[in-house]
Amino acid sequence: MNNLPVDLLLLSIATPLAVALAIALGLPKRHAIKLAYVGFGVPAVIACYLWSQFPANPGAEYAFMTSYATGLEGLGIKLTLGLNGISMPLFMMAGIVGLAAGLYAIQSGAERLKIYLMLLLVMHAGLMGMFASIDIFFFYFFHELALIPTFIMVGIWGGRDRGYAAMKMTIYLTVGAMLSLIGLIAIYMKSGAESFDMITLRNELLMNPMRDSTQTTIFGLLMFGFGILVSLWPFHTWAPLGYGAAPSSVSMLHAGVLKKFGLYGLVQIALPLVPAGAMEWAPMLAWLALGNIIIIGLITLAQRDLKQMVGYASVMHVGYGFLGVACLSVLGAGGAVLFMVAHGLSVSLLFLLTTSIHHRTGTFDMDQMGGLAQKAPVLAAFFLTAVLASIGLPGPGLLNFWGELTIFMAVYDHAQWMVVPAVLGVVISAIYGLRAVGRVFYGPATEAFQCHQQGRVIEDLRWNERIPAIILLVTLIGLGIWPKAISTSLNSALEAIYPAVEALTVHVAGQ
Amino acid sequence: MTVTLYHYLMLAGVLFAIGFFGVLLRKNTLVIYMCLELMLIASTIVLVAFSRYNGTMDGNVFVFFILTVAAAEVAVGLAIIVALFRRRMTIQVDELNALKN
Amino acid sequence: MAPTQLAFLLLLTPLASALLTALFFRRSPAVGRALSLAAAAAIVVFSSMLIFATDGFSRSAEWLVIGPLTIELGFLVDDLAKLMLFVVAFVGFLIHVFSVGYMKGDANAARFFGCLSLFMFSMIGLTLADDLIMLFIFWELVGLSSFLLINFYYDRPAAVAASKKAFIVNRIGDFGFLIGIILAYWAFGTITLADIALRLDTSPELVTTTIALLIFCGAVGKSGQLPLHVWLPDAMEGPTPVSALIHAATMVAAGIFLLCRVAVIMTGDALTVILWIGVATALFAGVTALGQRDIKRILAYSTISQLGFMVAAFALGSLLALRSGVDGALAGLAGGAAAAMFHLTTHAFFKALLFLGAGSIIHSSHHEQDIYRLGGLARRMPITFATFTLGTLALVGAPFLSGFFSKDAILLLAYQYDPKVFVLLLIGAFLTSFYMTRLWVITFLGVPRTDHAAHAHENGLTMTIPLIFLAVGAVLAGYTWFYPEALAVVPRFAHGLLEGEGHTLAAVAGTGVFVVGAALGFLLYRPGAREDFLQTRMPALYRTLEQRLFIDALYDWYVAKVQQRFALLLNFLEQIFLSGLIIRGFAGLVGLVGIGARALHVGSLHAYVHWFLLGAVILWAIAAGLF
Amino acid sequence: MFATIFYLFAFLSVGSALAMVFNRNTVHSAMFLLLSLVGVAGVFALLDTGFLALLLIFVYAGAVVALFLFIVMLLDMQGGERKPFRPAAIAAGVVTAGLLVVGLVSFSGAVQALHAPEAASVLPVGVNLKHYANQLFTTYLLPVQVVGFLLLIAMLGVIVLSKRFEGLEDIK
Amino acid sequence: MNTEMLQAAAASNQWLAIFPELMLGCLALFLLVLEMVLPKKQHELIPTIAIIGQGAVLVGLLINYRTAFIGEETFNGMLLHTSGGQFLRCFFLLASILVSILGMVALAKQRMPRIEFFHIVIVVSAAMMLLAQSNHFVMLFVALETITIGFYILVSYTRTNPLSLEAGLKYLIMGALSSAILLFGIALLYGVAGNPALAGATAEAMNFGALQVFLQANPDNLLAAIGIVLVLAGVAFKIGAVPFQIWIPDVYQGAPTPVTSFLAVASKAAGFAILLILVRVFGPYHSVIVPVLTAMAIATILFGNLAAITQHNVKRLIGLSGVAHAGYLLIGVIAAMTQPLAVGAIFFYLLAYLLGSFAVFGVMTHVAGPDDADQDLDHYADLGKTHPFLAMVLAVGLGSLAGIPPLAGFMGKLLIFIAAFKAGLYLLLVVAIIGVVISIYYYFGWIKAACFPSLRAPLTEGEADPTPARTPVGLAAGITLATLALASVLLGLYQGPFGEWLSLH
Repeated sequence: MNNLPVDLLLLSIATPLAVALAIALGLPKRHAIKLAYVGFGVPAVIACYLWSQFPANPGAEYAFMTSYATGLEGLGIKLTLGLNGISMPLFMMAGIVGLAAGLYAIQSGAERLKIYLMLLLVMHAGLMGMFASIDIFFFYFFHELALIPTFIMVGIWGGRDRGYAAMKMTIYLTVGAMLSLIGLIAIYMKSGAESFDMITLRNELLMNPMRDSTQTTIFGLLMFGFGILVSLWPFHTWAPLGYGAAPSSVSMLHAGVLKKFGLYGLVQIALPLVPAGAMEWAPMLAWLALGNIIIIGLITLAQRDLKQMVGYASVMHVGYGFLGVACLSVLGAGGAVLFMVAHGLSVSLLFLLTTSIHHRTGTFDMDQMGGLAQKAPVLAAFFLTAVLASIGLPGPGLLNFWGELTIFMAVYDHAQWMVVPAVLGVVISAIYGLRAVGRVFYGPATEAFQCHQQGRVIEDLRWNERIPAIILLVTLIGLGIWPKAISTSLNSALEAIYPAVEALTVHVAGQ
Repeated sequence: MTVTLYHYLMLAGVLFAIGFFGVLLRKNTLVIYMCLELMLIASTIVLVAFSRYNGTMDGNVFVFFILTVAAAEVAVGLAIIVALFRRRMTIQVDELNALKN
Repeated sequence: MAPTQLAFLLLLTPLASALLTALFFRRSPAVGRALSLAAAAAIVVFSSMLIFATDGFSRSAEWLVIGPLTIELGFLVDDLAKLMLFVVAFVGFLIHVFSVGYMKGDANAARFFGCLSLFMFSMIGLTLADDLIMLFIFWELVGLSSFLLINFYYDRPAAVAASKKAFIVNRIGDFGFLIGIILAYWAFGTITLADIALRLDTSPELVTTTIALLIFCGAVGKSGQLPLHVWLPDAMEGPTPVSALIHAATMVAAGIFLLCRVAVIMTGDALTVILWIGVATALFAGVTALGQRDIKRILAYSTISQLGFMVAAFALGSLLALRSGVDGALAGLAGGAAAAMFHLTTHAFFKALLFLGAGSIIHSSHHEQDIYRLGGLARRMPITFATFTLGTLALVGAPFLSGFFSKDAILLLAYQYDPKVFVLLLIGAFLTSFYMTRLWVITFLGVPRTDHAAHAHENGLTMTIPLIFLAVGAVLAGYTWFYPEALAVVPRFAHGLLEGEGHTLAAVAGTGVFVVGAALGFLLYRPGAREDFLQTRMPALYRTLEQRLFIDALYDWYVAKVQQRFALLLNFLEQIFLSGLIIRGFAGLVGLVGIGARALHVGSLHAYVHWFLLGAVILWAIAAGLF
Repeated sequence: MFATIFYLFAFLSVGSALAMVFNRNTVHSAMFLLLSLVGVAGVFALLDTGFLALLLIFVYAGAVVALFLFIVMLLDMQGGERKPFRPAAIAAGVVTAGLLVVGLVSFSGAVQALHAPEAASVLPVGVNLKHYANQLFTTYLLPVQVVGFLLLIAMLGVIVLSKRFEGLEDIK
Repeated sequence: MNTEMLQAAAASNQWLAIFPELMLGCLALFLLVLEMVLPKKQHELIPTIAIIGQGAVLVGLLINYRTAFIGEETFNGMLLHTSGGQFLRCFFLLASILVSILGMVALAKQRMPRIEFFHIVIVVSAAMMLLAQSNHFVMLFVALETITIGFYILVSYTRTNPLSLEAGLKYLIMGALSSAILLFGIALLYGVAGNPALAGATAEAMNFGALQVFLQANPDNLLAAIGIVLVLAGVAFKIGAVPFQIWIPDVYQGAPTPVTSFLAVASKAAGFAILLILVRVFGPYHSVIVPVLTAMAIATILFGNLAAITQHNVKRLIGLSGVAHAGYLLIGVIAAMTQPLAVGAIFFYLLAYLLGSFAVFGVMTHVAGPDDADQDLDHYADLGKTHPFLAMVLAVGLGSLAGIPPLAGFMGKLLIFIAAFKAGLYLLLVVAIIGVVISIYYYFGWIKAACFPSLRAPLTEGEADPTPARTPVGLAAGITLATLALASVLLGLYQGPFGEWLSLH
């Protein structure tokens, strides 16, 4: 499976970087845009191709593995790329969301578009690398690579409150990143493997697990570190603010893909490597996740600003991912991964459309909107679909539904009563989702909106906005209809690398 | 009453402390600078005393270097003080606090 | 063609129509209409093939496997499904035809027909599902299409609010449904209905009861049972064919279908709860209907009431079967399912007829829906009048029309189970007769009260032909010979029930309350009356009824005053405490310390030398072992 | 006898140092510094390093103190410090003095703990001038070279800081 | 002393071992000669010659990086050549080249003599190179004083600016004070170690190797401990560790920007060069120096970062941030006592710090107006729009200093953290992380000020623009800045040969 003519994984990271470099070196705008298509397109194509080539039953194996020395072999750091059943779906999702975000950015006509695209490409490279890295150091590294352009883009191209938002976001995320970095270093140190390689670590720790107290500390670090990055309640306040201020493509990539870093880290690294620590923290994690679902859910209800609302909604939904992780089972983790893919696609779609709405209404205040569906029925249809997807309605949100269902199943298996508040979130999200659709699109146009309309033509969703939306939607629905396309290899991988987790759970249940 | 190494060292210590105290007390930059010189000299006493009592030459040679360096330092330092005085017409340290916070 | 393929074809035809319309023909009503109609016709053809040309079958495929969770989705075509499919396909087709006339001239008709096709897709999927998850998926899709159709006139705030309400209230029901499915999976280890039936004894009774009730929650939402009925009257904001198809004939009946599907897991306790909810709904809706003036709302409450009858029928039949010692697995079809499904079928015909009749009236009287602004339509719209009258008679249980048989079966079951229930249901039947008479008298008799009503005239063929066909159904659907062999199982079973003990009494009592109700109606509501009898005589009561016993108000109060305020409070707390006090406060504290640290650079050399002294002293102290 | 001379020099240097610190007149301070250095030079002599004593006098008295005096004259500020000490400064001074005394006590203890050899038992190496030359031109050759450069840059520095340059008319 | 001994001593003066330093000395003298020989008009050439000359020395040094002298003592134990020393030599030389380039840009704004500046910079860097290899207190002191006196002059170099002179005076007094303290400590150590009454007493008490042997034999001598802490205090002044950091903002602000960069990078690195040597020598007294350094590191990280967050003058800001960097490096120094890996980590960190700092200082030089001491964050408004190149370099430089992947600074921090982790310094690690988080605020605040669209009200008529005019970027400076930024990125992505240091066992 590794007889590809070129190392496509590296290519998928290097292409956006190379394009970014070319733009930085002063390519004229016309060519820069053409090249940007390549920069966003190649990773997506590679992601889809690799996905099609991915073995159905990889078990714990990684496919497409390649390794490059970067000079720190002495520390056990090597740029090792590869995909397993857990990272493959996310890698593909990253490619597709990246393509959509890129296409949306190219057409956005942002001021100083070249620099914007350049930063976005760097971010995209980081995202691809994050999921393709087997080495946990590079896993972290690529995450940060993607994170930094976010800050600058929020600051330069952001909306209201961009300065404060960018600052708050960056400081929060740095705290999270630092905690998780220390957690990762701790794994490296305490495992005795003297390696950052996930495979080596896993093999080593399977034979000689760390002491329970060490595991507890490490998982705590990772949990809170990743938790901050993924806006776990109550460390979430940066997220709605940041997403509210960020330009659309950044929100798409950040909320859609980058944020999955933490959950992915918990599923891929934390649970298999420090299962005993996870045991200790799981109840706490579950409670906090419920905080996300219920408290943030209710707070979302109180939002007037559409983009803030979408931001809160995305924060609320990651609670499901955490809940899945907290179940400490193949089922929960699998559900979390399915959910991550679904959430990534649907939330980025929502952010995309939110911005398109803004272009037409000139405001994010839902009280000032109304009746947009008459002017822009296609936009309305897309937005409704996106909202329904994000609230997990089977149909457009079938994949979200599979994810949620799997997580609920796992939750019930883990702690029966918890399924009630968890499922309650579904109702809450339906309420705010439909309320938003109703306020923005339906009903008669408000006075403010009528004023805004005067003297300008409110056009429907243009094709260059439509195409990225369609890309996301088709992927989301396609995967929803046939979830086995990702779940088979996912399940195979989880079954293979989770024996320690499962054994522990069974052991405790048996007591 | 014999004079031992202890006495030399204490003399050095006392001079060093007086120098330090002077640096803290005085506001005239020139006097502060003199006090600093005194501190250097106190250090040389230690070196010379040890050199004498340990029977090694290094301390004495070191003093040679210290004196040279101190002379150079004084030259540069006084040049700075003079230049500063020309610009600001004062060398009182409490008036030389344009750089702060 | 293999049955599975046929089922697929049946399922995907309307989806294809919907997608094509959505993608390419949004702006061409004609094409959308044609596509949708063709799809509806194809559905009739394919479902006929499925019903008549194939035996029952079930086929499923693995859809998702994660760890211990295996989800298989598949088709189950049995007698129940066939009957439901028949109702959906035939009533659906007729309503499509009616819509062609009804939506004539509407610029957004393509959207309407697209959504209608989407609904057909969802409903067929629901009907054919062989497992709880697939049921749930299409269950939700049905809700979605209902949402889309209710807010078809999305520039009307009322329609928007109604659609939102419908969706959310349904979602609340589904909340229970979904938890029920999860519980069922862990209790039985499968979500496939057939397998659940085989593994009933793996789960303790209490758990099974819980599962049954939770799944019933879904039915409560979708079938408008108390206390989640509030959305259904509001849903009348949608175009009338939608009300007929979705909110009378098929979708709302899906709850009943669901109950019948999961009948095997019903336990005595669960059924008792279900029974009383059904009875209460039947009575409540009947009473409330008396206070309504909107023709569609009256029909909507009637629907709720009839759905209450069906739920009660299901519970009664199953309870009786349980009492007589029939095993749980068989209790479903043996008892309640037959009665409930029979009533569902007849109800589908006459209620669709009534709604289409109402639609016909509304269409011809410039969207006038208030019965006190209509009147005297009997002469102006003879076909509508005739068919509507037949429908009314069927609904109120006039002898020898379809409603008579199905309602009789329910009354008989009640009589056999518990006289109390029997009496209550009789009261329900009486109320039906009473309010339908009121509706009929005020709308059709007397003289027109407004210009709109005066200018009303009979509609075109596309609208009248479906009425006639449905009227035929409403008359005949009570007779077993009406049904082709493949569909006759359920009606025959229901007729079998009528042979039971006390059938004469039930029939007589049923007819009696119909007569009394109609007589009272004629007595109190005079043709041509401009004011409602209750409104003038008992304003307080009327107001209570008009306000639907204030249940909607209670919900509105909860949403606006409790839930939203709580949300605002949480938001406030987050902004003030979490973001403000804690985060900003902490940042501010750090900033203060920073300002303090910065302020230490006072610019004075002496101060700096003191730092050195301090440092030297501390270091010295450490060296001397003082620390 | 030896001790008496030692104490004489010691008190001379300490007393003059104190006088230097507490005298408000800058010129007097410079003179007291000189006096203190003389005391130290005497101590050096007692330690059998006459060469260094001489050097100290030459360099400090001849160059450093002279330079100080020259600058004081140049800047015309014999007036000393105009402002009286503020109470806070006095308090700080007392605390500082206290700390320094404590430090000295501690230092005294540490020195006493050191078992010092007797002066008589050790050959006084500092007496022989030749030793200095030997050391400086063999072992310490490199530092000597470096010091050479040090003096060079010091000289350049003084030039840069003091010389009048064309176009730099702003120096008064 | 007999002749053979003297001859042996003379023979040990292997001038070849310090060839680069000699060449620098010659270059410095050559510049003076040129100043006299060349006609006034061609004095413009001299800085270029200085830079090219230093570059040539650097190239030569890199070619002979693996010289045979490594591991050898030369000049009678004055110098000990180590591989670490080799790196630091290159480091200091690189720094002085960069300072010279910045000096070319900055001095063009001042009407000051320029040749002396380059002369002094070259001599100081040569002294630093010797310092990094010193193995004897006399050598250390002389080299250190050369550096210090050089800096006295450099800091007050723009004597037309009273702030520069004030900074010079402050640096002078504090520097002399610290020299005195250091010297007192050296004297005590010399005395104790040479005391024949003690076991392991040595005649070569100034020699580090001998001193270490002595300290090993007498691990709890109070006077030695006092000497050690006094020496550490003197070094702490150089690296700017709390509580000897207090002079930094004032002096950095007053000094001309190139000198500030020299102070911030090379002088600090010189301090660490000594510290790395000294902690090895003082190793036996780890019960004294570990608490001292730990307390210093904690206080330094917190103080530097906290004081910087509200700072608006960028020169003071970068000074305080440099204090924080000293704190992180101190962690590395402590770790280096048990983990050889940490030495490599410190070197890498220093290199990353150099690249990042000079990128930032380079931009500062271009943004600064004629008043060098007045460089406010507000002056950076809209830099991203008017000078995207400078803004990009600034962002990369600051990002690297903040420790943001994929920049070199991140790798430096990571390596230090790993080393600290290996050494079990968990408390310090926590403090370091807190520090990094705080530092994000001001580093990104700076980027924010430069890159984000500013909300300044437009100038009213007649109001002078408070932002000084920015110097256009010349070719040489542009290439230098681009190279620095690119190197920061590349070193973060690919460590390649530098990774070898980390396996120094």
